[in-house]
Amino acid sequence: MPAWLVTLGWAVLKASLILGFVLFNALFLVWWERKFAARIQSRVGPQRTGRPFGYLQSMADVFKLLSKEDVVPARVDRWMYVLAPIVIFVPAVLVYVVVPFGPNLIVQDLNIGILYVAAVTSFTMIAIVMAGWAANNKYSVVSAMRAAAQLVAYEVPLVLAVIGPVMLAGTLSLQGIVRAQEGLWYIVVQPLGFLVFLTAGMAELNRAPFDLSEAESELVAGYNIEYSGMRWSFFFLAEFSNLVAVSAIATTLFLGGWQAPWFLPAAVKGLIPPVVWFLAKTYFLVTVIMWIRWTLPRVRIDQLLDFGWKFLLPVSLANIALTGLLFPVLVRLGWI
Amino acid sequence: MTGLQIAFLALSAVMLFAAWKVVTSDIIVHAALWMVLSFVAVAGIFLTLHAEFLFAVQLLVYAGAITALVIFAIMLSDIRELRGEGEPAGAGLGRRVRRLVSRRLGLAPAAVAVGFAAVMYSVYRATPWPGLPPGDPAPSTLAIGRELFGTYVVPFELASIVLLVAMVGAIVLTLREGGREKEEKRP
Amino acid sequence: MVEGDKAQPAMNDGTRQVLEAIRRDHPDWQPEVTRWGEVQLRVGREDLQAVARALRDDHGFNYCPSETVVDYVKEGRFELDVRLFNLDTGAKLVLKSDLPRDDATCPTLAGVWATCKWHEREIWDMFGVRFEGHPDLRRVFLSESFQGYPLRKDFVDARKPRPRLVRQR
Amino acid sequence: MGGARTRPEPQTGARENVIELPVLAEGSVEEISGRTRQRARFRGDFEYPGDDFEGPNVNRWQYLPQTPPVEDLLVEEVREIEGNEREMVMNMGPQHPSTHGVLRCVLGLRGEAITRCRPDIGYLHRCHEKLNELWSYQGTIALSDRLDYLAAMTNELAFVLAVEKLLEIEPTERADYIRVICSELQRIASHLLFFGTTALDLGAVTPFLHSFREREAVYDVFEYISGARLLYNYMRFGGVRTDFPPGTDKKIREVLDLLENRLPEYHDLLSYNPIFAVRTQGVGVLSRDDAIAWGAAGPVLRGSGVAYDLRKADPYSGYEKFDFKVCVEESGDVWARFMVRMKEIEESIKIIRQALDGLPEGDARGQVPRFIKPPPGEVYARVEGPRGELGCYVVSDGSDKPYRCHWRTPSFHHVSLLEFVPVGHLVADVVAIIGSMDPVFGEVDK
Repeated sequence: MPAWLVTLGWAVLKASLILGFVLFNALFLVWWERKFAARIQSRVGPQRTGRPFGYLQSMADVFKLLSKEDVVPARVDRWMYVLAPIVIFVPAVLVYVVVPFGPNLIVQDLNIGILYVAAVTSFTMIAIVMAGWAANNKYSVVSAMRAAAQLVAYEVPLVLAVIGPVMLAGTLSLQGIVRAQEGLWYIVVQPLGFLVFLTAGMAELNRAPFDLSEAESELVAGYNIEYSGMRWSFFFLAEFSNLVAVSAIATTLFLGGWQAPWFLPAAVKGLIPPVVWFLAKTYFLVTVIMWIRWTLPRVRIDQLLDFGWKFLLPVSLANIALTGLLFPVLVRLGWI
Repeated sequence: MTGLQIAFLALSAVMLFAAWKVVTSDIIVHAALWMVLSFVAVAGIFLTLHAEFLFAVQLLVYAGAITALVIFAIMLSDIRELRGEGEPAGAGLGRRVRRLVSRRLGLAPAAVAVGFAAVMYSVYRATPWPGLPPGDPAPSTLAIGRELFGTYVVPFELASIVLLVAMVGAIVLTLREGGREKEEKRP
Repeated sequence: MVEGDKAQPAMNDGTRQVLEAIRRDHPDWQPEVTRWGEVQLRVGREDLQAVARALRDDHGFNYCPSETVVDYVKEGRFELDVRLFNLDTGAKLVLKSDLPRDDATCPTLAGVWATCKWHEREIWDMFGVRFEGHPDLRRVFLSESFQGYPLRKDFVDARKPRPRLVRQR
Repeated sequence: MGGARTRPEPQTGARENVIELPVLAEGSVEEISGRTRQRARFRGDFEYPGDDFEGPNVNRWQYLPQTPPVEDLLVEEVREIEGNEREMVMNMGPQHPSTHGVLRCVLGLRGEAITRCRPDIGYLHRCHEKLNELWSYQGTIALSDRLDYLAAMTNELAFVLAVEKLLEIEPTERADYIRVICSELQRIASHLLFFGTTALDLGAVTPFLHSFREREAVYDVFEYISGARLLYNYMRFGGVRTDFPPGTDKKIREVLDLLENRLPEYHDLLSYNPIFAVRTQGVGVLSRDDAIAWGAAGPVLRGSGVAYDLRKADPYSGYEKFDFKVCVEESGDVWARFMVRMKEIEESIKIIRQALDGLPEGDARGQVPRFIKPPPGEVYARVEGPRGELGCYVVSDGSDKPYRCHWRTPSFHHVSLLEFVPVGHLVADVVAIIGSMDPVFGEVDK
């Protein structure tokens, strides 16, 4: 077998694994979010389809979406309308290329890993603007502009918050950052960075309280207002995929990735495989983000931008300065 | 012809086509999105040259941030221009031809483009390009960091200061008298 | 609140004082007291704005809860009915004015109480009383293409009844 | 121009009940009739009853000759203002999740800032006052439920009080107490809904569902008392339809205890949340003078610092016997209106407890003639509904139907406030402002 065929085969296998993960993930998270939100709101949530816990509800939704008529409204910008769901979905999947699920469970450990993540996720904004503009609807245009302003405002603190772990680990590779946290998770020395990252990440995800671009009470549904059926579900899929991606990156950078907690004895560490640690931490963060979403009201767009530019940005810069000052101390203490 | 060469040619073709569409699109938002495609193709070329850092930065800065700014500029500008009013009437090929020979939309930009190409070509001819040894290049991120904060730290910092001054100036210029009325009322 | 003794209608202090003040200051206004203790002031429509302004400025009737019209079709008149209230003393007053049906116009009170702007839009919509000087006299509930004024007693809906849902072969 | 345009005879001859298009007055009707015809053809085999419907806004832009020109804002896409600046015109509603029913707000936008706002109502117009003239007095009680369907008890009470004045009858003392209890329970239910929808408008879904949970408990009580959950038809002239069934006292007290436990939770969850505070404080400020001049009432007026409550200012049904506060906030913003309502829930609980403690024995039904024929006369009765002063003006001509019945509905005037309150705010604030006015379109559109 020629070498290129082997490479291609591996690539296809890995790609389908990622895609499978993303799809299964979305199915699970839809169910989980509905049940979780229901419990918060003193309801029971879905329970009919797949008794007694409604675990087949997402499957039913998928079939419903698949069987829906594909409606393209009359006066949309057709090409952009059709392309936008794909453009939003592709980066959502591509992020997973560099996510280290385990010591060997990674598609490609790029040496610019974290930079790659930032670069790929910035495409989400373009997709949202495409969708909002193509729909030929005033609400969706307003929503798209909100999304663009929001992503520009929060991309900066997000990337700056990442710099802390990168400085401590001395590498951009995600696998390298995880390995560097063997002795101590970075959340201990980077609490500020973690909070900034999570906040900015929630804003990037358009999750409440930062879900300005899909504020259903103001903009009805936001940029995806004219979409329905499978096209709409691509936005949904991308949203949940990004949710897990942000949580996974946060886990990687601050919670030690697939590493077991450093304070556990080695015998205990060996019991649970790394990938379980990784997924447990990731879904814990996902649940925290959901919890916040179902608790807080939504901020207003000017407050959102003020918060991003006037609070998160200085804080993340301060965090970098602090990390630089603390770096020699930490080295001397032997913590890193 | 190696795979890398094929990739380079394909990406170049995409980039040139996208650039062509940027200048010929009827709808300015389409032009902006074609520009994104062109940026992405450039990033791909960086990747074929093993410049991963530049690849990521190209995507992050150009395809992400610059595009957002361009889209903001479009949205803030006059809606009648967005609809293509004030351009040669008609449709299809005739309109395109008329546009190419019009002074404002065709000839002047073409002259500028030719002039720019000539300058670039002469620069290209005049520069003594260092020959890089083939093989796997050193990790580019590290090298760029060393160069930026070592050899060229003074120009780098100067550039930062100039940019900072420009930013402050822009904010001062756009700041309206007294800010928004509503904000003053806020407790 | 209805007093058994009709000769002594329930009336709060504020209303009593206003009644005295009106009788003292404006002998020509002739307020009446109804059996529910309401003070009614009937004025000609040409005096309406002046009286309203005097009531607001001199007697403190700053609040206008209701303004409406009754169609007395047999007598050929509309009766404008404006309810007034003084938020500080609790005084109540009713301002009445007769408008002939064949010339259904009336000076607007929107300049006196801003809330009359929408009251009068409603009256225009339902009764077709045109308020002179109203800043924005549009129909408020019905479509601009609707013909007629439905709360007039002689209103007949000229539209055809809707056909039934019929399946055709 | 003009003239009757009738529909051409169909070619196939298959449709004999094709309707003629409505004939408008002078002016171009061609466009609309053409479209109607197309739609009819598209629908194929069916003739729908709506095909000739000239409802609101089918052709807003065609004016009758006697109508003054409507502001262009209602139809334009983009309009020029002061030189080079332009504003975008955005239709908010009538189908919009946050307009509380069928309000259409035409917003002029510069970016996201509101330059003008025109509320456009009438989408739920049901000829309420016309129906009042056609129905008997007893029937009108049931009809008045439909006015403000979230406060049916107080609607009925206003009408019943008015007719009692006309008939010169007094309700029994027990009936008065029952009416007070029902009105206050209704106020609690309505304010709970307000709490939920305000939270929902500001993007918080959870408080909405929590408040609905408690609202259901209140509605259970209503169901127990009157047999209905939303539209009760419970008040009668001279009393109420039926006395409290046994065990009502305990049920109501349970609900009140529950509410007193849960209200602090509401405040923890929403009222004192910093995001909620920045979203509401200083937003949609309605000055004291504007509130009075524009006829605002109830919590909206009290939120602007006017201590005006009909239960104190012009007591009815024996409210003077109870000890409660008039809740007032000075700042006049969304926050103030919100807090007034939240405090009123607590005051209502106090009133109900007092009323339950002092509930006198006796008959809850009054002695009234079988056929209600009030003597000629006119009367204006008003009650303090959850949304403010609800007035009912009844003119009797001695027959068994009202000659004229006018409803002074508070929401109507609160909607009129939207002409100027949102200007200068952002789109997101409009939602909060509409929510803080708490309009119910049953009573706005009548």
